[in-house]
Amino acid sequence: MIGSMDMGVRIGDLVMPNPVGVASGTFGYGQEYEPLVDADALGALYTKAVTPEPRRGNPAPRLVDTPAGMLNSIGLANPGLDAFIAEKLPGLRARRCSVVVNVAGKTEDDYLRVLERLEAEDGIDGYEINVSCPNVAHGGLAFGTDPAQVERLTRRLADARTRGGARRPIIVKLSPNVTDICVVAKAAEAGGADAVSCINTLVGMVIDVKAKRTTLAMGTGGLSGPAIRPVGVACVYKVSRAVSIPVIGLGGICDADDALQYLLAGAVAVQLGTAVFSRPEAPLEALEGIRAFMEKEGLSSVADIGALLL
Amino acid sequence: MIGSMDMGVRIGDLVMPNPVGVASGTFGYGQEYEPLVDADALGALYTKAVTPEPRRGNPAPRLVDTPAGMLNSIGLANPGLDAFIAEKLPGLRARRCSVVVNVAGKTEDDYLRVLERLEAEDGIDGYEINVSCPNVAHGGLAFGTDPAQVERLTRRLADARTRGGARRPIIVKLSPNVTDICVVAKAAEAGGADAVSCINTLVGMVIDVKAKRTTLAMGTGGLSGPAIRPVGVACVYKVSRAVSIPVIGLGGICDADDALQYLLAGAVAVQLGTAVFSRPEAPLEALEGIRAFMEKEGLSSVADIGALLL
Amino acid sequence: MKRLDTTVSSIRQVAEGYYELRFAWPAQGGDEPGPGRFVTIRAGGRYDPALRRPFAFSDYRAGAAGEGGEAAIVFQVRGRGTAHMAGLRPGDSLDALGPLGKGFGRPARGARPVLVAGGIGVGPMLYLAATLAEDAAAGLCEAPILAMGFRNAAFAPDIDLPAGAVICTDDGSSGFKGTVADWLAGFDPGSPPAFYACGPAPMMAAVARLAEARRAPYEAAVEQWMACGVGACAGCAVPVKSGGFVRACVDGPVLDGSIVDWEASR
Amino acid sequence: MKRLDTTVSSIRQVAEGYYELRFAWPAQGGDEPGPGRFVTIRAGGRYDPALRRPFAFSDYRAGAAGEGGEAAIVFQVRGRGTAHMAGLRPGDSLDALGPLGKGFGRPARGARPVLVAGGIGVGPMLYLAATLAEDAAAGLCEAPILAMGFRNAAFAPDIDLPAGAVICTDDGSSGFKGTVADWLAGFDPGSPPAFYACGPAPMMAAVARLAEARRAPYEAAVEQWMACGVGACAGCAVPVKSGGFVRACVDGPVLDGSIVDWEASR
Ligand SMILES: Cc1cc2nc3c(=O)[nH]c(=O)nc-3n(C[C@H](O)[C@H](O)[C@H](O)COP(=O)(O)OP(=O)(O)OC[C@H]3O[C@@H](n4cnc5c(N)ncnc54)[C@H](O)[C@@H]3O)c2cc1C
Ligand SMILES: Cc1cc2nc3c(=O)[nH]c(=O)nc-3n(C[C@H](O)[C@H](O)[C@H](O)COP(=O)(O)OP(=O)(O)OC[C@H]3O[C@@H](n4cnc5c(N)ncnc54)[C@H](O)[C@@H]3O)c2cc1C
Ligand SMILES: Cc1cc2nc3c(=O)[nH]c(=O)nc-3n(C[C@H](O)[C@H](O)[C@H](O)COP(=O)(O)O)c2cc1C
Ligand SMILES: Cc1cc2nc3c(=O)[nH]c(=O)nc-3n(C[C@H](O)[C@H](O)[C@H](O)COP(=O)(O)O)c2cc1C
Ligand code: FES
Ligand code: FES
Repeated sequence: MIGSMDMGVRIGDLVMPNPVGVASGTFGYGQEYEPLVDADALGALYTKAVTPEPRRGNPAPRLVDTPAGMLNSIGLANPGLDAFIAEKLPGLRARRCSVVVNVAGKTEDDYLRVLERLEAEDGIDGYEINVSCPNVAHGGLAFGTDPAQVERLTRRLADARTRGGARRPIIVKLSPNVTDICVVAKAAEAGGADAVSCINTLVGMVIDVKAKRTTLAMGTGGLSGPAIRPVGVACVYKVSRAVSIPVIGLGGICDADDALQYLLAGAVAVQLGTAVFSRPEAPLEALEGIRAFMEKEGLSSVADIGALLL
Repeated sequence: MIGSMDMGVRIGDLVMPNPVGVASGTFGYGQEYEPLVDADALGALYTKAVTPEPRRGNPAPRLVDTPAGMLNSIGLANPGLDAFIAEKLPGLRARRCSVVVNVAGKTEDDYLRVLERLEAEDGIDGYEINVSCPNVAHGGLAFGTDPAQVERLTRRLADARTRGGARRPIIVKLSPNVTDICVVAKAAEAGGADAVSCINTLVGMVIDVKAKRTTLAMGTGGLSGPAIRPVGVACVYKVSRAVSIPVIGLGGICDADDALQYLLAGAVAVQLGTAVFSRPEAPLEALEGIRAFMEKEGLSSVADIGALLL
Repeated sequence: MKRLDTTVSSIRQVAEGYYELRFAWPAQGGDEPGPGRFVTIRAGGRYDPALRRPFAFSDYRAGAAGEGGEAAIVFQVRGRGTAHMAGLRPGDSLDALGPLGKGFGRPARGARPVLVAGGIGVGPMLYLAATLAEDAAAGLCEAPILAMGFRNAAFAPDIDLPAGAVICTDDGSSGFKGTVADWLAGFDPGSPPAFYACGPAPMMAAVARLAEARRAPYEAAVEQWMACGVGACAGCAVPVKSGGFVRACVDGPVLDGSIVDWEASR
Repeated sequence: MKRLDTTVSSIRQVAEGYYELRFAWPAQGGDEPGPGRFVTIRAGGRYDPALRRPFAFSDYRAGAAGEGGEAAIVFQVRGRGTAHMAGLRPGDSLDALGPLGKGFGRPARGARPVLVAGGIGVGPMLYLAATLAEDAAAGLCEAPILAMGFRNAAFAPDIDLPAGAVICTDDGSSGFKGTVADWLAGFDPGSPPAFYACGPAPMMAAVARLAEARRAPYEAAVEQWMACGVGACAGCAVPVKSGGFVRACVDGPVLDGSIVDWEASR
């Protein structure tokens, strides 16, 4: 049974070795968690967002713990495109797992600049387009809530791919902070996205009553962790029925059971974010659990899990 | 100090005795929690939704526990307008706290019918208009996401009030499942709402991996409890800066500190829902804590708390 | 009904994954536990789980005049709430709310109470068996029969069983080999039976069919997710054959087994 | 760096709201705890809190050849994570990840280490004091001075204090009456001082001013909310005077106190 089991997941022209990835912003660029996690055994590593220029990120504090979750307002802190290529990409290139670069920017042209430049570099397997970050004033979230803009940006990015051969998939990462996430998902599909991933964080705020101010220096931040899992599962269930491109599910996944909720809801792959902070071994344990589930159910392909839902 | 402290909260023509209420759907009609909770000591009791006709509610299971929260798909189960007046209102009439009837329906006319009929009855202090329930197919949520419809419904309800003297406030209960909650809040204000309350539940889903089906018979349900508190606080912060009518805050409040987060964010009053299930004494303890905070801060009125936020 | 910060008096494992938890429970006039009634426990941390966990009383002993009594539950470790409870130790504080719900009624004079228990239904049925044994001793009914079904011997509780207790195991590792329903099929109650059951849905439905066939009364203690436990939230809906729902927490958990729509229950 | 399901060896209250927790921590070549380094602990239930809690090592004793060692932390009960930890008992399992971060450096030969601790900074500074006392005994530096500030005597830990320890209390209920900064103002280190501090922000800023005035080196162990603890999330940003941020978890927690923007820190 195991022998004939196919853990691979197809996203456009890419086949990820297995369905379990680590979410953007929670795993850095893959070296930080050494030796705690064998990143090579993952299905995919989604990098922290890359923007054209270096970003310091938002003022501190940028984190606060919430019931079964956390808020962050990192603000896309990253070394910028040049330093990413010079310092981070060499390590990523050596990875056996798929490497998906999370792309962000202030303007459409920013996104284009990052993608165009990365097309010239080896060692990258796909792009996750972050149109859903709630933590930058002029950035992601505005994009992520306007279907017309999502469609146009997606089309420009899809068309800007210049490499010959297998094309690197464009994965549009959706925000749950919208009235109807399916409308935005369809816009991404119409623009030529190879897949969508959902969900990014929910907008939230914590007030420090003693200090009488918001705990985060920025006021609001993005809510992640187990607390939001039911929201993510509902989004994946709806989106996977609204579009015909693959859906990658995330939001609050802690273990195999949580991952299987997403796969049963219609996702073809998953990502773990906040859970990695708490239990770095969670992604690979979840992968083992999915494998065991498939074996028990007699499935030969991850893609068959969704059909089991009654 | 205590002597001169004013715990009262003005909502339109109504003055609630204090800022702490129990949320619609979690406290029934006030008798169920006897003798655990002295409901007379509350600021306000928001009833379970009342619809024109009796409703059995959704198929079972209707509840499931989630990380630091729960999903419900009760589906506005209630005895209907006639039975509400005959069986529940007499007990509510005797209450010392403000009694706010949560009004729901399938059509605008349904809401009108409930309000018009209740205008003829004594013992009611206000109406909370549930345009935000995620659990009814043709009902609330469609309303709550369309600003034009919210404005029109609010205006019709505000105009339908026929009683002489102090008018019963119309409190429009907002859904967080929208791209911009402020737009809907402003629509309610434009329609003549005396206040808005936020938030209702977030749409969520849990899948029972063993059974391979959604745990709730309805598939999706409404997420409530501590898990959603940061979302509620962010909504209240934004809405209270977008409208000039009072904002009543709820979502995951468990204790005085949580309630004060909402009051500092800009709410003039709060409601506790899911927390009452876990600790029935939570609302009155929160009230005590708010009182202690005001004393420490030397405040003489609840309405002054919001101004303390730095 | 009261909410108490009470104290664990003892906890011990009684079967694979099952524990008996005893705790102080002061007697209060007219509001005592009883077989089929339940208590809800805050089991975990400050925010999670957000809902109390319901458990049927498995025992109650009133204290001497004016003194506190002691109550017990038998629980199975299923998820994070019960996992937390399994870690409780004597002296630990316990946030308990109860007694809640409607318990079992008494059989007609001369009837033979036939009690059927499986899984987490063992606690309340042991309590009921003990109570009915007293009734029988007082001549109010025939001596009760208690049939308990388990997957295998490891799940049969290490608790003093009443006279007339029968253990059935799927694999025959203890007692009768087969399901409780199998055993009941070959059992002659002698007197007109009155059925009582608590356990997994298939077992509950099987007893319903049996009771119907014998035109015997059937009191069934149902299980359903609960939020308030006091009838306020309409969450614990149990579908009934007439259409619509009853609330497990206040209309039940003990219901007339013949009105419950066992097919629609899950 | 490793994540271990280790075991609590002892826990005891050492001051009002403060506990010392000792746990097994096997020695591992080149990756040992050290003063200023920290460990993160999963403190609570399955889902809540979602983040591990960071604590500085307060002690570490290597085991005999090939044997496991023992580490300790001193923690204050602040919220639900530490409240849970206060309920741990010997033998309980403990999910710990570490050692993390950059610890304290060693003073220049002939320098007088002046250690300043307050609140939750007591643990790491006691560890540092013990280490530097050994260095002093070996002639590598002057004997360290440890000044600890508390609101009152109840907060001063009941732990063996090293020679040269000074206790300052705001109300004079123990030792010097006044803040540590007050005491330091009147203190002559004899040799060129090297400052080390861990504690509340105002204390850290006061030591920064003192070190600047005396042109002395200042190693400051900072505190900031953390998510990953390993440099991956950029969450634990500490503002520096040059603009921008450093990460408390990998660039620190021990930082050059003169570069930290204490005003912008909160
Ligand atoms: C009236 C009543 C009496 C009960 N008596 C007993 C008893 O005597 N002994 C015993 O072992 N169990 C009893 N149960 C079941 C018990 O409440 C659940 O096993 C327990 O709540 C599981 O909690 P958990 O956190 O460990 O599991 P989770 O991981 O949260 O859930 C595991 C499963 O437990 C059930 N469950 C969880 N929470 C609830 C809830 N709030 N209400 C109802 N079901 C829930 C669900 O089926 C869920 O799928 C009773 C339930 C009810 C409604
Ligand atoms: C490098 C470092 C070393 C530390 N060493 C010690 C020590 O030796 N002894 C000690 O008592 N405390 C130490 N702390 C602080 C300790 O981590 C917090 O007190 C603890 O996390 C509080 O958890 P809680 O759940 O009880 O509190 P909560 O109720 O969650 O929060 C109370 C306060 O604790 C702080 N806090 C909570 N979680 C974190 C987190 N993940 N990261 C940083 N701060 C947090 C926040 O200021 C928060 O307002 C250290 C912190 C850091 C960053
Ligand atoms: C600290 C932190 C930083 C994040 N940074 C990014 C980012 O740069 N780009 C992005 O698309 N998502 C980012 N996210 C969102 C996560 O990738 C993920 O969508 C979200 O946290 C929900 O998943 P989780 O609940 O498993 O964490 C970040 C999340 C966290 C907690
Ligand atoms: C079981 C249940 C039933 C509810 N029924 C209603 C309802 O009838 N009308 C309504 O406006 N809100 C209803 N709500 C939403 C709550 O009033 C409240 O907005 C929400 O639960 C968030 O607050 P909380 O986190 O404090 O529970 C219900 C919530 C729960 C949990
Ligand atoms: S649990 Fe709320 S009505 Fe039964
Ligand atoms: S805590 Fe993640 S970078 Fe420091």
